[in-house]
Amino acid sequence: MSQESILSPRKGAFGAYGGRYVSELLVPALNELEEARRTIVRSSAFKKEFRGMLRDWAGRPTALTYAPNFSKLCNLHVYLKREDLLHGGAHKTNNVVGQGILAKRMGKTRIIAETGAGQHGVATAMIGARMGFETVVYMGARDVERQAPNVKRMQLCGCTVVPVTTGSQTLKDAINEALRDWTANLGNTHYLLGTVCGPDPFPRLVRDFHRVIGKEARAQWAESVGDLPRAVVACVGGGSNALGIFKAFVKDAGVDLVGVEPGGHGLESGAHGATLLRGTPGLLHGARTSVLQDEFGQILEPHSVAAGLDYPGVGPEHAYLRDTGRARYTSVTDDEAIEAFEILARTEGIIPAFEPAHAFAYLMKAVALGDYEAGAKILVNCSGRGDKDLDTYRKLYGHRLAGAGAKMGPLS
Amino acid sequence: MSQESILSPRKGAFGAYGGRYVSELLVPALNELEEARRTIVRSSAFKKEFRGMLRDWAGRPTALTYAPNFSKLCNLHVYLKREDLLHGGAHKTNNVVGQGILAKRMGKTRIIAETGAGQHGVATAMIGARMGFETVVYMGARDVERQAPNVKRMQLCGCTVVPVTTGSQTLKDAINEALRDWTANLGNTHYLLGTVCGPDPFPRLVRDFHRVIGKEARAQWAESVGDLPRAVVACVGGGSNALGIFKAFVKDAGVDLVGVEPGGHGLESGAHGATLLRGTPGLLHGARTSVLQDEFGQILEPHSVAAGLDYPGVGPEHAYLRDTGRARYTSVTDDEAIEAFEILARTEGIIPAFEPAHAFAYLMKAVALGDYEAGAKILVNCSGRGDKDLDTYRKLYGHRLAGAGAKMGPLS
Amino acid sequence: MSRANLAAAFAASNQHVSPFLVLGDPTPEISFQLAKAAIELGATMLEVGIAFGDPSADGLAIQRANLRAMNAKATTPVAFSIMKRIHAAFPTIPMNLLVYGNLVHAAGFERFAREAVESGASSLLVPDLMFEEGEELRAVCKTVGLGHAELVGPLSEPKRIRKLAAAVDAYLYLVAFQGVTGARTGAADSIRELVHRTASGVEVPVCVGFGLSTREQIAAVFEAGARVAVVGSYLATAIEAGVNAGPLGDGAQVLAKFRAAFAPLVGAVAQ
Amino acid sequence: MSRANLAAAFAASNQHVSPFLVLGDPTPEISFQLAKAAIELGATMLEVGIAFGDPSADGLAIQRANLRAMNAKATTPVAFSIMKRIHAAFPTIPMNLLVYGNLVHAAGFERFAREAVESGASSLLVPDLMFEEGEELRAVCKTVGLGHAELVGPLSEPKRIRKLAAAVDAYLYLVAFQGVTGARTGAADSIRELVHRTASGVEVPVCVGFGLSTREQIAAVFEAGARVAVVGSYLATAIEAGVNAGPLGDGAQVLAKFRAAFAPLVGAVAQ
Ligand SMILES: Cc1ncc(COP(=O)(O)O)c(C=O)c1O
Ligand SMILES: Cc1ncc(COP(=O)(O)O)c(C=O)c1O
Repeated sequence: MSQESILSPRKGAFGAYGGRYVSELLVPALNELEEARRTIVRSSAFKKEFRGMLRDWAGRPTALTYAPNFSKLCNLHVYLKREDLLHGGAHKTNNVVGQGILAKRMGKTRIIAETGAGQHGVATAMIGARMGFETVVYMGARDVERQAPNVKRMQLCGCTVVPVTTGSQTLKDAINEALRDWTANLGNTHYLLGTVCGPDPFPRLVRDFHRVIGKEARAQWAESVGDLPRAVVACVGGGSNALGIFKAFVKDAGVDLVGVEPGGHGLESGAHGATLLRGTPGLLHGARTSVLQDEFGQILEPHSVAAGLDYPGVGPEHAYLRDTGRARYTSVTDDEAIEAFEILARTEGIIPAFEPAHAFAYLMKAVALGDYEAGAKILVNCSGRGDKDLDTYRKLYGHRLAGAGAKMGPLS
Repeated sequence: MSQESILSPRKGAFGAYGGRYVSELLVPALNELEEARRTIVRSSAFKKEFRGMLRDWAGRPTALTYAPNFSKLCNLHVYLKREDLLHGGAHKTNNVVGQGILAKRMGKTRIIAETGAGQHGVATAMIGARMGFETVVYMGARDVERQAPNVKRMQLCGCTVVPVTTGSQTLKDAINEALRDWTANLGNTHYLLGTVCGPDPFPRLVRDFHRVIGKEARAQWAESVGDLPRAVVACVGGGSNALGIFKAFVKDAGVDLVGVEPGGHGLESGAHGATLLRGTPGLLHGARTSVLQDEFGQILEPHSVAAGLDYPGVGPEHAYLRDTGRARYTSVTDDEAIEAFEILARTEGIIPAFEPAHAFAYLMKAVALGDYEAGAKILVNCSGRGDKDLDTYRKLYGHRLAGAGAKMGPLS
Repeated sequence: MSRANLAAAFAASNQHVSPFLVLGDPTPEISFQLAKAAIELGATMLEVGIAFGDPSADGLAIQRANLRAMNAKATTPVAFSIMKRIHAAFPTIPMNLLVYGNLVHAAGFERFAREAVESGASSLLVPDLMFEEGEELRAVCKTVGLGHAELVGPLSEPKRIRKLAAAVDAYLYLVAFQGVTGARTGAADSIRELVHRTASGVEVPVCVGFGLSTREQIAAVFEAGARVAVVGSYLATAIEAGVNAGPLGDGAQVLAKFRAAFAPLVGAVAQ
Repeated sequence: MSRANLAAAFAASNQHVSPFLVLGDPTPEISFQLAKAAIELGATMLEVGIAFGDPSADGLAIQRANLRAMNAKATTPVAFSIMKRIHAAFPTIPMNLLVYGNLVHAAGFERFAREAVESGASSLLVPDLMFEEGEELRAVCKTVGLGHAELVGPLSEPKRIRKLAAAVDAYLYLVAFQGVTGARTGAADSIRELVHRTASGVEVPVCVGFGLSTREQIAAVFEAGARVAVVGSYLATAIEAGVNAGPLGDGAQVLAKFRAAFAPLVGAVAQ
């Protein structure tokens, strides 16, 4: 088979991608949300509350940090947009603030969400606590294991974490469960989707709440660096942190937009999450997008050491940016990402999450690949901090902590 | 015995406290440091580098967050200075940036530090990585256990963590070890002390690097709240986060300055760290200050659920502020702090470290104690985030996570 | 063309109890036996599904049925071959095919629809292809002579129900509960209300499913004007009980549990 | 007054090997026996310390000695009582007391100094009370007739050494290595250099300690002009070996290890 149909979405399309491929039962909820997006989100009252809460609660603006030592290793000038400093520890907070305010203004009393790395779950739990929602987060049982600290953080915020034991027990299954919950409870419940995936209007809604990343970075760059960056680089799981920083530069033809996908054990191994590089068009979680699937359309189990990138789909707008050539996508392996994770910590005193470590790993080989002239100035989205990944790191790579705990006592 | 001598320090005195009670062998190092403080730290080049790095690497300014739900519970208006959003996760970073730049300019190639909660160790390891120092952190073996995530973070930054197995195996013993190391290696080594304790000039040096907290908060308060706060509240371990926020308000007579000490299992139990409330003047780690000691002058083992407050001494300037009446000190128990920790997370979506949870716990009873009129506006220093404490929380209080992991699945 | 079977069935009777079976659950062979058993017990219509790993419009009982079939390697071609076997054995029984969009999309709409027809399908319902995005598929169905069904739910507005009804040529599938599939007890009154409201406004036959598990519920939906009552999760649970009862063997246990569950429900049809 | 013992000792000989003993290590009784043994082996001076839990100017061997004494409940009063016993048994042997500042501070300077004198102390050295902060204590020592010593190190400048020397009336204690106490081997040459440089610039007797463990080192420091060689960590390690060798009993093992370690060192004194 595999001669997929030429299907082009009518609603919320990004070229041939996006749309609303959902059950009729969700249509009322999506219509309500789209209406809210057009009226509430565009209102100045909403914008004011959104901006205020991003500043006062979430801690925006986040810094733009030059990384002198890492730059030397890369033979580039690398500037980090520090979403790792955002409240909650990742860019995800931008989106939950936006959707939280929106849900409140829509009169919802309950929010639900899916989570992979747990970052979106933590962000949702936090906004749920702050805004007084009943909050339920669906999380693949395997992710519950490998992101234990985030589970505790969610629970502390009063959120119910539901381990999903079906399928591959990771993010895609958590989304399936969340969709089921939403279908059954759409009256009082808002589905606070965590990335630029899902049926229209989610990809646009989430993207727009993350635009602040790129907007800020662009202004900070102008102030402290000058001309435009040669490239803007971000890791791509669902694609929200990437779109959030890309959008401000889409119209600047001279600025490369580069998304780094999780190469897992290598693209040839099949154990990866490189949806844009190796996926084919398909319908997943309500959108037509690039999907990792077999010849019959069964969704494949992806693999990445970064739970937040371990997803067989991707935001439809990325598929569109890929096809039009405006953005370029590449991948690095688990091992490359972990090495970059270590190197950034050791050279800059910044411990990134495994997810953005993929972006850093790409930069370490970008000049050798001939992608940029030496000394080019690069903006990279450091989408989150690595605290959540320390347990996993210790389990999988702990032996690499040279001299760890080695007694280097005083003379005696 | 216990009729302690009336000793008044000559150098670096805060009234009858402070000074330099160290071995002659450390005198050259302290003189060198004091000289550097007077020349380097006061230079505009230093100030510029310090400000720049605080902004670009550490993420200043940190937000000022109004906590509407927690305020209601306290019958107050509570505003949080969000040092938990600072790079590294606590206010400690301000100090290591300052001392890191200073050490570099002094020509040192190696930095050493003590750590209790691990926050200062992490901050030191981070600045060590960023600035290319060889870095060694001494940490009580018991603290190595109870703050495991921070140990991993330090090691990832290339720092050698030395577990100290002598004495009570906590912070005071780590300081003893660090002093030994410094004595032996003062040529190339800077001792990056982590709080406003130790021999002169450390208490002033560290305090001045943390002044930015209060300065920022005061300006933010003026902008978004208006008049001055009724009180400024902070937890007190060594006392750096408290002094950092107090100093900007010391001259405002109408502003109460309140330090909250760790009451542990209760002041009467003896198992606490309430140095200012229950200590007597003594010489510890190079300063004359309020110390938990027995009648013979042996240092007592303190207790607090918050590793960062588990210290039998306190910055000498606090003893002075206490005696002069300009600041007031109070305490809350472990249990009260943990409850406040939970409540802040559940009501505001902010998980504080156990240390500032003490300040929040005090606010929960402050109106009932008659300390403030209902509705008073309070500024509190949220000195760090709680991620480092999640393991301890789960072990000691995990059963309190109501409904944690409870399956609340979809209908089926 | 098999599509004619559907028209003939509706002409022959106003009340059809239709089991929903995931093709290949728990094995292709037993799956065929289950269809056979259902028809022998009195089913005058079948709803069959092709296993999909991410059936987000279904509940957990059906999800597990999907998984059993996938574990038995019931790919799309295998599913079609089972359908062919059923069709060969019972050439007049309408088979209504329910498939998630991505399986149809991966095969290519036209190719999929042709194979469905060749396998004996009377109609096609894609639960995650809402009406607005279904134009291409509807056109293809028309071309190849496959009946086409749409889903409506308790929250669908009357205007929308009429619009969707006007577009179908097989039936309108009414989801009895706002929520995913899953057997429920009670609530016969509210179902009756809902079915009546929906069926009375449209010309096309209304099929009711999602959550039916008792004879009373089925009688109620017929009474309210539905022409097909689909029983899914309840039977999936019976099959599961059979699977869990011991070694699969020739499926005797599975068939026994299935028969015991299904037989009383067929009796709901007014004789 | 015991202070006179010190003057008499310096008048009697230019070379004194002095053990450093933490009072009460490993028990008050054995601690007394160790002092006795040292004197019987030829020690003409003793340096004694009161156990402190946070001896940050000492290395780990001495820290463990402090801990052993604390575990044996050797509080300040107990320490004084041990000194009294030694003084009663050896009334002419000078005892130089080394105490961390907080113990003196907690007792009150004057009271502490009087008790020290009453217990037979010849002099007092507080390692963590640097010169500039020591005025009160020096005054008290003068008042009660207790000798007073100061510490200098390898990095102390000549001017500062002269200043401190001018202030002491007991001796100047030179730390042989920049670092905390701890037995070291070798480096006799650099010690010789350092001692010579220090001793030649001052009038007061120079006592050298921190890290001496061999007869050669001791001979070298005498040769370079030191008048007292203090052996601390090396003996603490010997005591520890005795403690670890088996049940403490009457301390025979401890005394044996101590004697074996100390005897050869006393021989370093030119006869
Ligand atoms: C830190 C971090 N970065 C990136 C991602 C990937 O998501 P997205 O591609 O939507 O930014 C996640 C997801 O959890 C994350 O936690
Ligand atoms: C978050 C936090 N707050 C407070 C403290 C206590 O230190 P200080 O009293 O010097 O602010 C610590 C020490 O580790 C800490 O980590």
